Amino acid sequence: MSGETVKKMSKSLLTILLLLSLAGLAASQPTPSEKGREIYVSRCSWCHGREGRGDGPAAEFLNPPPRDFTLGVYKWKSTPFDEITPSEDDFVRMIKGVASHDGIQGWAGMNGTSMPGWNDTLSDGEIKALTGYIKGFGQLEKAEKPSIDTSVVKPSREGVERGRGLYKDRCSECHGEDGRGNGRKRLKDDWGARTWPRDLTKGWTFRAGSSAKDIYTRVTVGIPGTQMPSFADPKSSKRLTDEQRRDVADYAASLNEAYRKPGAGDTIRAVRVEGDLPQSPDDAAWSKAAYANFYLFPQIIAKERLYKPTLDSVSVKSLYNDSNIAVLMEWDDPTRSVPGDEKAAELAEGEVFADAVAVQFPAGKELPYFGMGDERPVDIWHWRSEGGEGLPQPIRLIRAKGFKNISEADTAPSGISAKGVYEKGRWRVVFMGPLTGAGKEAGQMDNPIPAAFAAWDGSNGDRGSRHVLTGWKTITLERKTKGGYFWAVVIALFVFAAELVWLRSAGKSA
Amino acid sequence: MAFVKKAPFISVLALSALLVLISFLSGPSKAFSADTPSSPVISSQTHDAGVTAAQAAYPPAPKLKAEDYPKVKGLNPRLTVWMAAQMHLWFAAFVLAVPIFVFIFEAIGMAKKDRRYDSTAYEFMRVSMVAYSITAITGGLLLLSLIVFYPDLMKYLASIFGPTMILYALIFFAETGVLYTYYYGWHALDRGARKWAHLFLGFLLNLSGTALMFIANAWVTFMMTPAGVDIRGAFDGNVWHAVHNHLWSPMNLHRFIANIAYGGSIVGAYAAYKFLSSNTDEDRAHYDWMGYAANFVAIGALLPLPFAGYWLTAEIYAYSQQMGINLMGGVFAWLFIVQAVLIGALFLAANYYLWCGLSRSEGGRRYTKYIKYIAFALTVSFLVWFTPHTLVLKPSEAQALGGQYHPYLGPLGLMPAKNTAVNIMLLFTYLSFLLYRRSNRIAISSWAIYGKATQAAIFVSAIANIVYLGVYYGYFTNTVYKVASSVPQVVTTLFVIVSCSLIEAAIYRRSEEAGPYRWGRMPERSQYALFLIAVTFTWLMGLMGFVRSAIRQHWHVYSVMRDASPDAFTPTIGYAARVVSVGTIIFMAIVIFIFWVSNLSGRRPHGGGRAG
Amino acid sequence: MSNFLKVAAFSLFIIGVYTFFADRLIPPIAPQAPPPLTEVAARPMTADGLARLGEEVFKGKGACTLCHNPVGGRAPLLDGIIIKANERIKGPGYRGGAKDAAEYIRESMVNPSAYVVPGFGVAGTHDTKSPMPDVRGSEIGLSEVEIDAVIAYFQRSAGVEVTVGSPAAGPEGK
Amino acid sequence: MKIPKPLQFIIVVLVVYGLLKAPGLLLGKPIPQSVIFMYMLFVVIAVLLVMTATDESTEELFAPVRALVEDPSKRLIRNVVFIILPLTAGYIAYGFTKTGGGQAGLRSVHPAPPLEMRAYGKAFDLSTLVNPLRRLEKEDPAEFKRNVEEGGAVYFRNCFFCHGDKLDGIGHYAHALTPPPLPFKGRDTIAQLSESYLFWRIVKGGVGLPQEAGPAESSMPAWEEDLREDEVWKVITFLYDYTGNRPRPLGR
Repeated sequence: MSGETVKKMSKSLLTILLLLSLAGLAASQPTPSEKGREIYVSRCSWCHGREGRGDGPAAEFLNPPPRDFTLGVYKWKSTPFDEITPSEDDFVRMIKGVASHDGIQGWAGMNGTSMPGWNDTLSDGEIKALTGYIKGFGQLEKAEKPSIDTSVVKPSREGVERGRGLYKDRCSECHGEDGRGNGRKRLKDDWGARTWPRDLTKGWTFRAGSSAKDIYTRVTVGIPGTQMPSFADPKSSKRLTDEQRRDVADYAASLNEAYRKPGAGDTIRAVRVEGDLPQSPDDAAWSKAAYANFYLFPQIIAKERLYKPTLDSVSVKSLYNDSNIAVLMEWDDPTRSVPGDEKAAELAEGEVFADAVAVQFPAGKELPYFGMGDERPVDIWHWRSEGGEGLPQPIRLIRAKGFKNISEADTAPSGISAKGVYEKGRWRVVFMGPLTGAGKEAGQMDNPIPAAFAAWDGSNGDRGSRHVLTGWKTITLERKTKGGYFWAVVIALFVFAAELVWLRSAGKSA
Repeated sequence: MAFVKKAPFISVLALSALLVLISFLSGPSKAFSADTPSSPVISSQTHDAGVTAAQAAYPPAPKLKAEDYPKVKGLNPRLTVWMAAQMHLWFAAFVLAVPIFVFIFEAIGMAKKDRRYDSTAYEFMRVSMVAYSITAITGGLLLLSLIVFYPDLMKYLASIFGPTMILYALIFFAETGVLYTYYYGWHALDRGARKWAHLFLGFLLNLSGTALMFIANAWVTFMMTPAGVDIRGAFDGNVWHAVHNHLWSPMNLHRFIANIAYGGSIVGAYAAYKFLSSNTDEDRAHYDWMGYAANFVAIGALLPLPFAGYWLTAEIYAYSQQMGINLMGGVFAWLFIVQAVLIGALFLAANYYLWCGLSRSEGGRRYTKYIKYIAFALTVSFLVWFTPHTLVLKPSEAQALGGQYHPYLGPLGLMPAKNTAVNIMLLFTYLSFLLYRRSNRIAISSWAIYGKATQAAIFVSAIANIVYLGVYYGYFTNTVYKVASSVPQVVTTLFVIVSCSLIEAAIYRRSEEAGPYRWGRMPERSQYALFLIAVTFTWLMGLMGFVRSAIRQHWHVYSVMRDASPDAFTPTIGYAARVVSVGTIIFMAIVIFIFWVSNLSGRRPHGGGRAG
Repeated sequence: MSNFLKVAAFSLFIIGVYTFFADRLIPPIAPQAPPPLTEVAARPMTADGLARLGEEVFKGKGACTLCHNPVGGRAPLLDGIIIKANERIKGPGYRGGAKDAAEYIRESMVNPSAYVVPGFGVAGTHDTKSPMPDVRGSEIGLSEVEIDAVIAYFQRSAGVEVTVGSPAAGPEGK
Repeated sequence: MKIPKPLQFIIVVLVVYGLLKAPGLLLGKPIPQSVIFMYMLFVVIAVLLVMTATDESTEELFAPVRALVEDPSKRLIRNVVFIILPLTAGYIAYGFTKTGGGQAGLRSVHPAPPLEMRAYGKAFDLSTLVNPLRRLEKEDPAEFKRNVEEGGAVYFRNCFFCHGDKLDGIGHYAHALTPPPLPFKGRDTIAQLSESYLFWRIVKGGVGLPQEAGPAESSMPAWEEDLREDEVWKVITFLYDYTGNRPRPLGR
């Protein structure tokens, strides 16, 4: 054998060995579907269930419910209405979470749902494997049709104007006249769960983005499995042309009231007014104060808990004068709940209770527990809507030492009052009462004033401890400007006098 | 003037009379004869194997109700007793400490034949004479307030400690006699063998003073760690058992050392004030030297204090886990952050005083450039030392951190970091002192350079070792809380101090003067460091007195006699701080008064003061 | 005088800083209020009631489970104590004065050092001194009734007759 | 070139301040304002002490201040400074009175646990309490795994609304809560705690916190009302298992 041949043989032997060892390595590595299953079981199954039926341990407490993968129907996709499978990018976007659009503060997942963004936990490879595994539940293949093209969407003022009429015609039945989700219809999805039309003024709550492009996608694709149709479907009587869909998306995007989006702050600045405080939410005096917006969370601390809230935020303003404080609370509620009212019963989940709202103050110097106090009592100003139009609306003063120890006081001597107005899916309620607080000794309501808020949506079965609330926030009384200048002048003069003394002593020693 | 001379005598009489009165009034058999039948639970015991004949003679501690506490309109019982006790303790600490170093100074003066020491000693003594009478007055006030507001407690304590109270009164008389002879005989017993007799009187004075403190300590420590009584508080008849309780010895030691440090700081403040108001160079030199010496005593006594404190704490733990945890980990954990700040301030002030002292000698200029490095090390250590374990966060900060642990500050809050910091602070304070000692001399030994290199090597390796121990044991061993590093760290520090001092002595055995210490050439601002030390010491004593007393919680005598008064609750640290501050201000005002009065009673005889 | 004022202002400033620090810069912690004075339990009418009270005392007021638990190893376990007690008082190492299990338990509660289970004594005392406090002491403060109740609880758990107390004698104490 | 003392002073103080602020600005892990305040106070004092240790440097440090009032040629600057100073003081005072302070409450997030806790009709000594399921980890891994899974179910039916799907403290209601729910993920969270500490926090909830930790604001329920003892232990086991953390061993 020549040296050449030996070299060749050993080379090929080496190659074979290398290949063999690689194959061995590959065999010990989990296959993509095994890897996907592993991730699915440890991360996803808690909500979506071991078998992908959307029946994990957490499922019964969630609204919207976790997706049932076995049907292969996905709500948030970008492929056309006649293509059931979402694109690969859609899956990545659903799993990773969408950080690019305006969303709930600090939440990287799907807004308004409990689906978090897995961006920081799963690698792209893992997400790919997981996607494959999840698609397997519904026997989905790769999407045949490409995602719709959104590059044609160019928001313009004219588009908004053109979209206005189309919106009224096509959308307002469900989404309400002003887009606050106060439709005239009761909606359900294909799995039988109650669905509420999106409140279009709260762009940050949109599941898959609130830009005109996102809305255009939604209008074009629809939301499969729900009563939100595709307006591109030629068979539909509501069909819109591509241009019309762009216009209506422009209009819907313009409804967003970004100034109502809750941020990280927890202070309400109460503005001082001379003379009487406004009794009505429509009073022009309210324009002096700025909104402070807070997220509301459902009461899941103690029984009876509320797991499926319909209210998610409240906007608050406050004014005060020498003796009284007025607090304006505004929140969107898709239904005006009047017990016994037929229309309300039609829209409600179960029995209709009255919508209600409350503001809570500590009744002493020390801060009590925010959930209706502890051994240190709280005073709750509670307003309920059941009076109906034109009738005096009931206001209650509740003194609570914990939720089991509640007494109700007469409101007349306490001097508190409230007035509420419901209009196009939005409640506006003005509370007014003495600055010293009801039933308190004078001066106990120090600056800043801790306050907590709660609201009930009667059509959602909210009643008693089933409601949404905030923790302690603070109302800061903006001081009279006169007083502010007084101390500023005193201190400035004091410093100036010190300077003069210094100057004199320096002159002596020099 | 007559008042100044008679006041001690009058107050001593009053105090002794009170003591004797209550110890007789509350003889065991008499005082409780009426109470005995009213404790049915105890008397119905039939199964108790431990009941002895002695116990039958002594009734258990009374079980009190809120109604058993007399009320005096306009006076808060606890606050009144607290204030009186605090005042008494401050003055007592002062008058116990001053004779100790008066004695030491007199002895040094005799040995060195340096009249400067003797005249300083005499001046201290004069200050302490007026303080002595105030001590007796505040003692009387304390006793009175206790009898008025807590009669049952006092009866109970007297039933056990009656004999020691009589002894206390007797020694008190004896001490007063010795004090008068010692002070007024100073100039008469000034020469030769007479001076020895005078020195012996000084010894007797200290002996009786310390004995008094030990006796009073027994009463206090009994309330914390009762001994010689059974679980119901019935006395076993042996006074020694009650006196020699768990905390007695460590408390004696701790208070003894602390008194010296405290006395030093007060005299330092006195000297500082006199320095500031001196008109002549001679006076200035004298008081500068006095301030330096007093500060030296104060800081010297401060250094071993933590070890005495450790012993005290260990005994508290040994007696009751609950009390120990309460002290270190519970409500009072934050109090030790305050303590850390105060002790840090003491260290900074002491160092600053030494740095300023470099300007006394021309040779000191060589070392001023090192000040910033020492200060840097001290400050970093100090910041580590008071980094709280439990961080106080604003909501937005908590949101940003997203967790309860701070990634960078968390490790600094643990014990190993603090131990490391303290040892480094000690080492650098020692370094400041070393530099100061060197400032007026130049070593001329041929091997001095090697000696200094050795010192530097010891220093650097010691710091490396301390940091390594702290970091390794603190963060790389499994048990986060383990304080295994503290002992080798302290040993390292002590080794550095001892070895470097020895080398230093050897190096400077042959040296020439770089420039003499010019006493009095000290900037005025340095004197404020002495004031800060005195004020801080006073405040710190008040605060630590509060915590010592407060860990008993709702007990008069821990686990034996319950405090059923409305004041049984433990106040907050903030409240205690305010009380201590008011007390400090009152105390300072009285001290100023004392200095003023003692100045009236005679000008300082000029015995020395020349630089030497 | 100006020196005096300067020094006084300086001292007051220092005190002020310390006060501000202690009062404002550290969190205001209100220490726990003293526990309420406990009333002496009334003697239950029946043996069952006594045993129930005993269980409450054992797990609650008596704080027995702080040490008598399976994890700390600080004190012997008390399951089957009636049987163990009967063996111990007949054992050669027993120095106490109890004649039966009930007396043994009482002795262990009021005079724990009378007999120390080997291995559970205070370190260095060769099992002659028990770390357990007398349960009548103020820290725990059990009354006679409560001690009886604990014994009754053990007896009831072991299924033997409750021999302590005289339930028929009616309520005792205040 | 030698930097003048007053400038040195300002530079040193600013540099230290910058260093203390850096973790917050650059890494998003701020050093708490309360700590910075204390640190800066002592740093300023220490720098002052160093710079006044000798007469020369004291002189140099205060020279500009002295010159300002004594040097006639600096009259213009002096007048400007003397006008600006009172105005600044006045402005700060105005700012304080305008908002009325409004300082958010300080809160310590890692309070010391009590010695003993009463729940489920029993007393628990927190210094000796161990997770009864922990021994199964070695003795019966399959049984342990089953318990962990049950703990997971407890978590996802009760806790995850606030503490999050990923155990990162970001549940879908977390954004509405102040203080925010605590995370379990990461090496600096529950790995620093013993299981008895978690048991205390879960069983007693927000209202069981000591005063310094703000029990009035925490929305953590006291779970002794709704969860059984074994469920609490199971969920604790799950928390460690899911995050890959180990509990800190007991002991001081």
